[in-house]
Amino acid sequence: MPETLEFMIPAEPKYLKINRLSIKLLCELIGFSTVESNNITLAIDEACSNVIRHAYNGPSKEPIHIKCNIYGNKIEFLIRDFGRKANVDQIKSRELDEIRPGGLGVHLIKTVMDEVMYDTNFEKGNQLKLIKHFKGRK
Amino acid sequence: MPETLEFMIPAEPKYLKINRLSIKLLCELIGFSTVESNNITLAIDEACSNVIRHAYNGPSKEPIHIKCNIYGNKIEFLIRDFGRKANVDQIKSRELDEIRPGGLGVHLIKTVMDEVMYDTNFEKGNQLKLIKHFKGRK
Amino acid sequence: MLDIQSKKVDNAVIINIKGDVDLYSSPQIRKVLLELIQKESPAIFVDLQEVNYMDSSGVATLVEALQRAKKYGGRLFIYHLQGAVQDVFELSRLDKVFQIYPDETEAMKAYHDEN
Amino acid sequence: MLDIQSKKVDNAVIINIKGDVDLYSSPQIRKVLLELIQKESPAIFVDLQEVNYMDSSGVATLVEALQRAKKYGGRLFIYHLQGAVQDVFELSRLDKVFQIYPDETEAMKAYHDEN
Ligand SMILES: Nc1ncnc2c1ncn2[C@@H]1O[C@H](COP(=O)(O)OP(=O)(O)O)[C@@H](O)[C@H]1O
Ligand SMILES: Nc1ncnc2c1ncn2[C@@H]1O[C@H](COP(=O)(O)OP(=O)(O)O)[C@@H](O)[C@H]1O
Repeated sequence: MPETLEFMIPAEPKYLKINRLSIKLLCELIGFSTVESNNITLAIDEACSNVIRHAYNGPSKEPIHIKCNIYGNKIEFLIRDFGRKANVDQIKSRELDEIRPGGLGVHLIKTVMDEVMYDTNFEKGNQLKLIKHFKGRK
Repeated sequence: MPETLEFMIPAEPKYLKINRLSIKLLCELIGFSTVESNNITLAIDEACSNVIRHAYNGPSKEPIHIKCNIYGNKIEFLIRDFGRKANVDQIKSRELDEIRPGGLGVHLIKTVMDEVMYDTNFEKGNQLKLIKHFKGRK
Repeated sequence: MLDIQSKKVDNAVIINIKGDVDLYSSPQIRKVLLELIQKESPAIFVDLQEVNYMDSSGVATLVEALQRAKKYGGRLFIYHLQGAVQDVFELSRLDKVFQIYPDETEAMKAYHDEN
Repeated sequence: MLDIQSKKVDNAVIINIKGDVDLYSSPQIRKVLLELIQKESPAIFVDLQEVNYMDSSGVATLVEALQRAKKYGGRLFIYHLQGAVQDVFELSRLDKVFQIYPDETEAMKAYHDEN
């Protein structure tokens, strides 16, 4: 059984920082380095920003729910929204040599995290599963 | 309808700081002063410490659940545990002129918050309702 | 949300940003930068010393400013990147696209050497 | 969790604490203080400059140390309280029970004036 923490905010950009503070400290507490903790926090924040921008089409009173499951060798984040169903084929980063604003969030998430899975098989909304292994404990 | 945020941690002292960071930033974001935000954070932290020490009889994998409801004139915190039922008559601060270690948590909670209500009418566990009004907007 | 201060030094503008640059606050920086670009400001220096966090919307804002400034021959320098901010540029593979300097002195020197 | 440094200056001991003092970390300070009290250390100075948060378990630990030290005529001085920590002492109405000083110099001066 994992240890579980949960954070729920309305899908408003001003609340994103609350999640960042929680995720960063949690990662540090369970043994990730500062750099790893920063990067994981960035990935979760990008995922939440994408929920606001794409699933809810902008700021919304609907919730973003983050569940953190801590296992012996990894941490798993489940990021759940109740917005528009994502078209998983469309969720992709731009080509990085094509320099233009935007199109970086998905790239950052995929670069930082070890596993990235979109699950759209919910009656309402989507869930993104992100996993990061503890180094040397894969 | 209030805006709602929720935070859930296992009843382990090491996770208390995660809640403190969240509560403090939330209070500042919705317009409380630094001092008010610090004090509210202290009150919530004391309530969570009491859940660990008294409802769960020490650190536990069981959860502490905090629900924050933001209204136009106040913020309401619902702190829920699933531990031993509290005897509400026993939840009281010591006399403050009797200087001794301990017995300060309930005093701090009552001093800082405008309303403090223990609800033990749950099938399992307890809920503490804490309310703080925005100054001048009672 | 962000504290943004700007000052003119000769024909350059130095912008000091304080706070987290994220989906919430990056529109604020975008506004400041686009106003300068509107006026075809020849050199924009962005001091990131007090920025402890930047997400991809912050990076995107700087990319947009860089590209728009280039169109009229304007220059954009960024400096004093904290660890986490430096990392976002590297993860985005934009650390080579921008002119990133350790501090104001180095950024100014690079600008003056160009002219 | 907490970073606790201590050093001896003549017959006094100065303890520097860094971090949040809460239910998680206060047992760590209690251990350090009770060891000094065990040895009947005549003067204990607690520097709280780098403590940004203290809860009632931290305050209780200091009350316990104060009372135990008094029994053998020992002295406990606390100084450099940050705003939030000062507030906890005031809310607990313990700001008059403790000898609280703005900084180390003032605390040392008070101790030497006593002797
Ligand atoms: N949570 C999501 N729901 C639906 N579509 C998404 C989601 N996240 C990303 N996408 C899609 O993936 C694309 C790439 O996302 P991203 O890399 O974050 O860059 P940007 O959002 O700036 O385009 C988006 O344009 C969008 O079409
Ligand atoms: N969540 C709780 N559940 C059950 N009893 C509680 C709870 N919180 C406080 N109490 C009771 O109230 C008393 C006073 O609490 P407090 O002021 O925090 O001081 P302390 O816990 O140090 O005694 C406790 O000793 C305990 O008997």
